[in-house]
Amino acid sequence: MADPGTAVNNGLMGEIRLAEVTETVIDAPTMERLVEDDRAGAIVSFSGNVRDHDHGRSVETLTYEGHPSAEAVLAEVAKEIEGRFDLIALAVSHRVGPIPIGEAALVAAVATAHRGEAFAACQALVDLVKERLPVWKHQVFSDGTDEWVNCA
Amino acid sequence: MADPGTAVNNGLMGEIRLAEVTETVIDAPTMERLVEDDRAGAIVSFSGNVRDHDHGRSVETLTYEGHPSAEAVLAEVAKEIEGRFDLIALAVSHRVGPIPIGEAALVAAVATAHRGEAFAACQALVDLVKERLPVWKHQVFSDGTDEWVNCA
Amino acid sequence: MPVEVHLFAAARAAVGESMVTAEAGTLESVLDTIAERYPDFAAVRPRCSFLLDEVACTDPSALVGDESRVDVLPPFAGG
Amino acid sequence: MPVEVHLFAAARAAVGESMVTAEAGTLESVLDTIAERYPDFAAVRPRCSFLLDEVACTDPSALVGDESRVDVLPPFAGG
Repeated sequence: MADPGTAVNNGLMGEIRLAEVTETVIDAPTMERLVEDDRAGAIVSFSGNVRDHDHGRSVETLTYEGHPSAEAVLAEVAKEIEGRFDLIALAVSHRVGPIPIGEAALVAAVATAHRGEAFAACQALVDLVKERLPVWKHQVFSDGTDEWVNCA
Repeated sequence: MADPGTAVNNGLMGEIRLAEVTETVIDAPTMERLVEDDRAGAIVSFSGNVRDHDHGRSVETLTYEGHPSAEAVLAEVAKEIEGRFDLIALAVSHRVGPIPIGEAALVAAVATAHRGEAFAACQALVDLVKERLPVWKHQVFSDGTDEWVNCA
Repeated sequence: MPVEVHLFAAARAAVGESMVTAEAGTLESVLDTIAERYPDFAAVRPRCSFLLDEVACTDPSALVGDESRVDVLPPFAGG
Repeated sequence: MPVEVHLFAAARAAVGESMVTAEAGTLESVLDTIAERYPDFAAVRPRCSFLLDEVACTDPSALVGDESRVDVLPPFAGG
């Protein structure tokens, strides 16, 4: 097993094992593997998946658009969470581009010594990503109409 | 994809996709797959892993013992959480017997429409398992001493 | 037809057996019998909970009849 | 050397272009210019935040010089 103190991914060091914005498929098991650590007693992961319905309307296709700064903002968010909680490791990924129904748009995992901190840190991470990440969601409904979410 | 309304696992119906006590390897990705559902917007999983240290002492081997009623109690716990939260699906597994360092002793996953409910339900599920499940942890330390956790 | 007392985890370790028998009586008298026979049991006993025929029992004066089963459960430590 | 105004998501949809140019001035004057040229922009504008040369800018009177870049960001909807 790699020494977690020197783990490098995406140019980030130490506790932050990954903070990426990508057009490829992302999933929780990958994030969980990235935060694995013999010191970790608890790993909590989150997967935010694309649904086939939104407010009762049937969603046909869904596309995320990211601002060029999105990956840098995600790294800042990860650092802020790292500073706020007692983490062993953290990994987070947001997908952009078209995402098929049922696949993940945002996945995150945190590893900590104790479980309360893992739940709190993972939830705070996801909340902060939602608040800060310059990313937009475009939905096309089965009736042919479309919307930019939060901008209707 | 199987109709989640008729999903059957371990004799349990509907939202509870799995509630098992097992001597085999368990992991979060398996639980996450079990709760997958097109209606799910959020999946939160927990993995409680065996550590190589406990209160500063080096752990050599670790074994969980379960009471014969443990699986029935786990099913009751799952049902109580199902009644308390707005879940789409839940899966939980506790391993017994010897567990190598770094492997999971308890894994759980919940799927919900929205993320706040997923974090709250998964944490409540894990807390209730810890409180109610008749399972015991025996640690042997590197210095040859041993202890039953919570009973020292 | 004595009472079967099943011991788990730290309680079993203290007694050295996973099952011992005792005479019918109350929950308290059954546990007293074990504590007399196995002195190490006295230390773990106050921290244990008990099942009487598979149902949680917190009443020391509960009657434990012939062929009953008592389970001695130390504090849980799952997860 | 005009100001480059980069539009994203609903702002781009309203304007129909991902980049338009405007004369230097203040953030407000630049946005007014776009709203006059593209009437649909007026509806999304109040909900947007703005970057001036990659830094968040909340002051309508901020000076937007030649060769500056303004980014128009509708409300985020990640995750």
